[in-house]
Amino acid sequence: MRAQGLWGLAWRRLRADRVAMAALAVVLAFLLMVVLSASGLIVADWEEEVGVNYAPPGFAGAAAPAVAPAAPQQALPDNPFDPLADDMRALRAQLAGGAVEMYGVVDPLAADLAALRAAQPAASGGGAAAGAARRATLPFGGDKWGHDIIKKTIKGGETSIVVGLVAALLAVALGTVFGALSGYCGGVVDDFFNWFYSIFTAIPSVLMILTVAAVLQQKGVLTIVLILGLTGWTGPYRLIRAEYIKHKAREYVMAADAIGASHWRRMFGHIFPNISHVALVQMSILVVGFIKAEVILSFLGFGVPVGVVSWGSMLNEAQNELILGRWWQLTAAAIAMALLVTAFSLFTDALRDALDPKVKP
Amino acid sequence: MTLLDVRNLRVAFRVDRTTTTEAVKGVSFSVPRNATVALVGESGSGKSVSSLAVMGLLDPASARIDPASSIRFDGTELLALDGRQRRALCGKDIAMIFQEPMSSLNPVFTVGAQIGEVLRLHLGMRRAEARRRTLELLEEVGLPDPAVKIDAYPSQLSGGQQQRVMIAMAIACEPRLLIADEPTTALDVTIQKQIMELIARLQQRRAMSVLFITHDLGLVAEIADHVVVMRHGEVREAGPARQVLTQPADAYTQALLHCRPSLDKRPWRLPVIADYLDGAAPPPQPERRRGTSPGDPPLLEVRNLSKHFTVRQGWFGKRTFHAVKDVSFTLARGKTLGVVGESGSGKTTVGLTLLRLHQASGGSAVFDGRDLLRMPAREFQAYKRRIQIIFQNPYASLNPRFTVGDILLEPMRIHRIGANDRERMGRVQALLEKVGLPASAVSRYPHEFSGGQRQRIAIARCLTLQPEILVCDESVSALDVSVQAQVLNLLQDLQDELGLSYIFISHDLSVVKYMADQVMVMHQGQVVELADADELYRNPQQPYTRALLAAIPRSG
Amino acid sequence: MLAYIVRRLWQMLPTLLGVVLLVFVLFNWVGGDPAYILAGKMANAESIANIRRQLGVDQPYYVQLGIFIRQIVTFDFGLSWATSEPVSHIIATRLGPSLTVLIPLTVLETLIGIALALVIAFVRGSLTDRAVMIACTVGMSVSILVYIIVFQYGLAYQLGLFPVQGWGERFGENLLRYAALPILIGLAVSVAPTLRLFRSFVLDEVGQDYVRTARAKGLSERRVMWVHVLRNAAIPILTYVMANLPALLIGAFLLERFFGIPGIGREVILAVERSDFPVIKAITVYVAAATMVFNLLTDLLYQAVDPRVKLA
Amino acid sequence: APVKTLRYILPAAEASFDPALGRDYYTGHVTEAIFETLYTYDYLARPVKLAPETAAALPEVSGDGKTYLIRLKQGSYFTPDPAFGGKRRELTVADYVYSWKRLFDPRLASPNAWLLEGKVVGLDALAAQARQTGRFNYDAPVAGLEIIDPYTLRIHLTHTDFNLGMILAYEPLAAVAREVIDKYGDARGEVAGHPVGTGAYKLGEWIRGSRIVLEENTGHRPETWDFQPSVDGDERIVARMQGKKMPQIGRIEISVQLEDQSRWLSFISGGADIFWLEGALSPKALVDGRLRPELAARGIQLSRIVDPELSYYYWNMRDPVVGGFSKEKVALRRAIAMAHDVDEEIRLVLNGEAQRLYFPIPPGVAGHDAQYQPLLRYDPVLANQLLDRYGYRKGADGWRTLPDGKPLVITYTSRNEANGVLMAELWRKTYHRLGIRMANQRMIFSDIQKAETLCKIQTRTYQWLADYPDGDNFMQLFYGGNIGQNNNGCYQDAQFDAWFEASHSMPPGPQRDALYRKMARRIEAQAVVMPAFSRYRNMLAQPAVIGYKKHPILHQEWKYIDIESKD
Ligand code: HEM
Ligand SMILES: Nc1ncnc2c1ncn2[C@@H]1O[C@H](COP(=O)(O)OP(=O)(O)OP(=O)(O)O)[C@@H](O)[C@H]1O
Ligand SMILES: Nc1ncnc2c1ncn2[C@@H]1O[C@H](COP(=O)(O)OP(=O)(O)OP(=O)(O)O)[C@@H](O)[C@H]1O
Ligand SMILES: [Mg+2]
Ligand SMILES: [Mg+2]
Repeated sequence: MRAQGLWGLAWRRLRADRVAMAALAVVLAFLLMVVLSASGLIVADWEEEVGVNYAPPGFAGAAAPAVAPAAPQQALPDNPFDPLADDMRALRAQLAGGAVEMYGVVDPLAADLAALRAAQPAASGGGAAAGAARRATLPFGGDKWGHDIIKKTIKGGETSIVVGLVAALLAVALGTVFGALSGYCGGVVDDFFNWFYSIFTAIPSVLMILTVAAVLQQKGVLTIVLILGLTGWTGPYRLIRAEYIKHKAREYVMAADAIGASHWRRMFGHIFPNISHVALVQMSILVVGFIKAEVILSFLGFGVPVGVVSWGSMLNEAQNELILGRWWQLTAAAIAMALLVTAFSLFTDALRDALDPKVKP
Repeated sequence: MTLLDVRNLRVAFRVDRTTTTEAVKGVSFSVPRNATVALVGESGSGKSVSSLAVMGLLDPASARIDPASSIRFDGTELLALDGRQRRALCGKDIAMIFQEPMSSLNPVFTVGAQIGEVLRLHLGMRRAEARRRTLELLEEVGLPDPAVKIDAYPSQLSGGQQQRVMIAMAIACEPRLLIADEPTTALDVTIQKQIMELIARLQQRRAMSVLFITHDLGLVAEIADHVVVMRHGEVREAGPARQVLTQPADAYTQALLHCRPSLDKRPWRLPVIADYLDGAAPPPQPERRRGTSPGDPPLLEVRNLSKHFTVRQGWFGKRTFHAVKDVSFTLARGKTLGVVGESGSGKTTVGLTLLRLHQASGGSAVFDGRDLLRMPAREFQAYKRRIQIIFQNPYASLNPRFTVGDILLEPMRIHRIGANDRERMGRVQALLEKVGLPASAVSRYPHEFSGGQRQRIAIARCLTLQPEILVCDESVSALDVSVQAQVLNLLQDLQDELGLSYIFISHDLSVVKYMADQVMVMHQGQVVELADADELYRNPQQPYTRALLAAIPRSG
Repeated sequence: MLAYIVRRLWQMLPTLLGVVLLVFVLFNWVGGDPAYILAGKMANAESIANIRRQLGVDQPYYVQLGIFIRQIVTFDFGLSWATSEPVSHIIATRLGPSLTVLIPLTVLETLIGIALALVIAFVRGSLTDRAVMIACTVGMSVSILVYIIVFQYGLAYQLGLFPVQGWGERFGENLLRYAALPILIGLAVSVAPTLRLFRSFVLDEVGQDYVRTARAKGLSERRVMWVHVLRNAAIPILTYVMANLPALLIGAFLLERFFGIPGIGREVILAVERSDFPVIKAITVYVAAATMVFNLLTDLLYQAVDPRVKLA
Repeated sequence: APVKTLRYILPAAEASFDPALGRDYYTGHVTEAIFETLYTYDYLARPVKLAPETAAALPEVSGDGKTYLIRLKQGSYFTPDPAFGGKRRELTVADYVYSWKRLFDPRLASPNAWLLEGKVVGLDALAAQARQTGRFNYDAPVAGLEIIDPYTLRIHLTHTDFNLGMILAYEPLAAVAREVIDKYGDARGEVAGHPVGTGAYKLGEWIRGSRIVLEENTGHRPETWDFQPSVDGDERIVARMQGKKMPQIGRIEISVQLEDQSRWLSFISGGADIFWLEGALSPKALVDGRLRPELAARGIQLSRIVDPELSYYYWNMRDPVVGGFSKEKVALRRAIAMAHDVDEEIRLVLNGEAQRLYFPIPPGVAGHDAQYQPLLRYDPVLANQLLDRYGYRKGADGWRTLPDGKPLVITYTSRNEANGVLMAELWRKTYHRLGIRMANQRMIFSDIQKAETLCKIQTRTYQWLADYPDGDNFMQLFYGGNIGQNNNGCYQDAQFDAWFEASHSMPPGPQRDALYRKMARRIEAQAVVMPAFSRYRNMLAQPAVIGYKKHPILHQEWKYIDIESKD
């Protein structure tokens, strides 16, 4: 007969909880998506501009003009209000004419360009590179550039989930270790961490973000993770510290001392399982909070670098689109986020219950 | 005229989604009006669970009462009542004293507030009135200095004091049925006597019925009108007290009565149930000799040990309370020092201070030539294997998120006893068997056990280390005589085999008499008498000791 | 106790000093050079040097630090670099609107969180529990940005239930008319995380034996929960609530921006954007002081609610 | 009659109400209403035309463009203030002289000193002395600012300048009263929050950062609406406004609203009377530059102009990768310019709300050439070939390297806000079209300014809004002498600088225009910058607003318009 640990038991109980398992399945599906998209197996081509700008979703059945915007010069219709409309027309006529008046200025590259132009097949002058025809509608619509929203959402999930999970892990880990040390040891250690905590919470987060961003120099997903992780530990810290203060006076901790358990063991072997629910709930709140904080970071311009997409940056883009009635990007990102966050939260709640031996399945 | 009638009560606990285990298997008994019924039986036999079922306090999520069961109180079917109706009864008409007072009190309210709450709720008293009545109650249960203790928090009271608070709370409304689940385990005999008298008075005044759960057969003989004997979730025998105690019909009851330690005899090993259940009475045992001689090698020399607590008064005031004053004694290798004394006299504090779980205020404790109280913490770490304590409140000392297996394995892991977990597990299994717990216990959590079972888990945890000195703080108080005998035998065997020394704190003077070579009597933080056991029992010097010995209940 | 408080107050000095140093270093390192903004779009080296001289940022660091410390001691942070408005005036006038939104928000959030946590902890595992938790989780999974945009459009503009934005001069008007929708939005995002945390705290307590005792006394479930359980769960709840209080002083800039609330949240962002160091300094120091005071208060409260806690 | 009230929205918080410190466009709305300059612009004339404000007439300029004679109208008063003993006080030319000197006060550190720097005889010497001592001696006379009598001023310039009139119409040169400045603190004191001017409005109730109320200055010198129509549609305005007293609107309520959505909902629900429809919102109200029919049906009015603004891309000429005049560097920049689809930028980033611009001087500004033909057109194929030809070879990974084989990465800098991200995304597409790697550096505004001033930014999109509607205000962006000021590309070319200096001695006209064309062609051939577009400005007004027409230079037109009182 093997003593079954807390975690083993928790797992057995989780398996019996249908909601938890469904939630877990959703979370795993998202994680799988992250792995697949990170390894380039899916949606590697999300950046292709497959649809027209703001292609409406196919199911909405909007009959957008099927033509791709042709050479831009022609695409822009004459603006009847334009005070310079006549000038513009004249200008275009001249353009078609060919040679340009140089006003006596020498073009250093004139010869090269002439040679290149001469070598060019006649057709490829002007606009060129129209690319493949773009679709008028996309299954879930397109964004400003005509990217497929589904692919973009999946790709964005990769960033957001990694940011949320890793940053929350970092924040909770820091918060737990600091809180444990602070609450358990008390005295000078507590003073020190409180000092640290006060300083950290006092500095406006924007300044903090600037700092972290400046210290790390390069901007990227890692920076966001660090920004959130390094600024997010304070919440878990206070809570965990309080729990440790409460528990260290309990008799079972005294008993552990009596059998010779080291401080470390008492802190993490004995007390931690009893307060793990706090860390767990914090973890789930922070994951959610961070996925959302990334929205705010994007709003403030500290978001993901250009060429990377995240739910945060999508929501942020969608902010302005929504007033213009282009709801699909916002909806896609919000639904994906809500789905993951809900599943994740339900799962951690169930895990919390499963970890409590007093609760029967 | 029955007040409470329990018929065919079956309670099952869920193990997981599909399996359940039955803890109470069709128990029937009744409590007449104005009578005391004693519920005795083996530890873990379902006594507490049955009484919780009466109170309606089993957690519906984990415990299931069979629908065919019936519990009638004064003609009303309790199991059919809804929450509100039941609450109207609870606390007022039916009250219960819980087995483990220490975790049953709300840690963040003063005891006064907790008792006053019942008075105000059920008797509609005003705040001031309730406080006055609370003071009276505390006085009645013999709490020293009630005017101060009324504003104390549970954690500032000794085990016995907490138990008396529990009692005061239960009798506050003078219920018609009082369920007392081992109400005196943590009380010394003098106080116990006082409490029993108090209950008797109430019984007379209010025609109260009492369902008294206990292991103390001597006590049963003194107070009970009827006795119900339980084992393994079933009633083995029931009947008038005199009849059951003198002419037991059931083999188990007979065995139980035989296992009682007596003040007069000190057999080499205590008899256990198994000895009797086989039918044949065990062979007579040689007498064991106890006592110390000046030549015994001293293992621990305690000199002038003191401990005082600073207690908060209001927001800014504080007061120093001397819990232990100048306690000195010597413990020899392979010997047992019994510590007896009034509840709150500082026994537990001495134990905790020796282990440095409380910081001593003064004195020394020389162990192996080194002063335990003053050595650096790092050095003391090594001594933790050699000196151990079994806490008075076993439940609180068990980590609620550790399985019993983890609890027992951990000390061995810490001190690297045994080559690997498999080997350690072997030892765990062996120990569990010796303390009378099933092997399946390893994967269960502390809250799934009965009070006595938890106590045995705590004992087993200390024994994994085989310390040289073991402080046992009321360690067998929650055990029925048979299991108690089994555990005492185990301790004795270890002492015989390995020469362990015990500091044995108990209020059960017969047990102390059996176990101790030397007895130390404490009163208000001080040692009032310290002598060889036989000497002390034969010829007590101090009036306090004499009073103590006189209060021991004697059956038949 | 008094000694403890004195000791804690005394300990605030090094903390404050740490904050001062950190802010100072941070600002000088990454805070941007205000001179380049103040110099306008035709800045030349000379005018930039002049501005730096006027702002005093050309002084040696120890002199600037000394000035900073003198400012703290005298509670006078001078004028904003960007707008020449006295910093004390900025803080005094912007704090009110922020608090008008945030205090009711925090109070409601805490009360709702506690009440719901107690209720659903009581019916743990039931359908109600699940339903409330799922509803909360879904609610909380939506970003505040989305709430703002949708609620402002739907509730304020389409249905006209609230003003689209704005701020008045009378407190009552602000609270009941202009702050209502921001508070509602704040609740939509904050109740769920609070509730989940509180539920966890409460669940931790309902399994304890003293709850059984309370029930045995015949107390109503409500009393068991609101008095016995709540008092025990109070430590973490207090911690959570108190730890969030200093944040009130920094405001909620998204709400302030969208609803035209002249609060301090916008001011902070603006100050960082404009490298307005006097404002940053002042706010940081105030928030640091508030954080420390709230921490001390929290620890004192611990002691008030839980006798086992010993403050040394 | 009840006071007529106009509700207006500012999209950013106001800053200092001291005109000398004015540096942002939004605060300018308010200072322009409270303080007065000598000159202003005619409300209706297009292209814009200078008009006297407190001056009696346009300045009399000497033939060499070095002496300006200015006469003041009589009867302009500063609003009553404790600084004048609670009474009003008449405006004289000495107030202007004081206000202009103030720009050079080192303690004030005004960002607007450049407007007069190096221009007025004797003023720079006094400024230099002030820099030495740290105190500006306001009492010392300046030879170039000759006060003939309280209503007459003669200005002597150090060199020819035909643009001074426009500069004098610029907000920072408005008159403030010395008593007020002296009373409300030192140079950087609370005077910024205590504006006392001679304008048509004075500051009323004020909640900083949220709400500014302006009330009519009843002591303002009487003015009558009298403007001539200049384009179609003006007749209606003239018909409704001609002969009315100015201002008609007695109270302006300005609310600060930072978010697009809030502003739009405010306006459309009737919470504002005039509203600036910025690019992001324009599709909400406009289709193809025209008001949506449903809005038009509600009577909402649109006034649409091209801002006198130049958006352009620059490359840092001192940068080792993109800068320099060697052929391969020019080729690199030209290739990039040819690969950038400005039309796409206008369509996507600006929602179509901009006009493509090839010439570095925007329409509506003296010197603009609408006929100018660009040398560089969008042609990514050619751009790639050009790079191939100059040795920027594509490696196996598809990315180009420098001719010497070193990796080629170009850093595009933008502000850390939504638009900065969008532009970076667009430029990333451009560079990828060429097989060039692009990094995006996002910084806060002050950091960008600093880096720019120090010539440390590789490439960026920059916007310049006219201070005064003259080509000179734009051409100076590329003048070598302005490196470290606002020649952000740090372009220094002897030929260009010589032309620029020569242009100063020419009054606006065909001769100067010809020179501007050469200058434009030169920077284009060298691919130093690439002019991109000028944005449209769309102003929406509620039906009740009468006579509204957006002016390209004035911040607001409150005193020229009327509103039907609602009751
Ligand atoms: C450090 C850990 C952080 C956590 C746990 C966290 C969590 C949250 C949560 C739960 C919200 C609720 C609103 C929502 O649905 O988005 C929120 C809002 C917000 N967060 Fe964070 N966030 C964190 C960091 C940051 C940082 C670094 C910033 C940077 C400025 C930030 C700025 C904001 C803002 C501006 C709001 C909206 C407040 C309002 O206007 O009501 N947060 N955050
Ligand atoms: N932490 C504490 N703070 C204040 N007083 C305490 C504390 N612990 C114990 N005391 C007091 O010290 C005295 C001795 O307590 P102790 O627990 O040692 O008694 P005990 O002899 O073990 O009694 P019992 O037999 O009832 O367990 C009691 O009066 C108790 O109120
Ligand atoms: N929550 C629970 N889950 C599972 N089993 C339980 C639970 N509570 C009690 N039991 C089991 O029910 C049985 C009866 O327990 P109970 O507490 O009634 O014993 P008891 O007769 O009071 O013993 P003791 O004298 O030791 O207190 C024990 O075997 C115990 O292991
Ligand atoms: Mg029991
Ligand atoms: Mg004790």
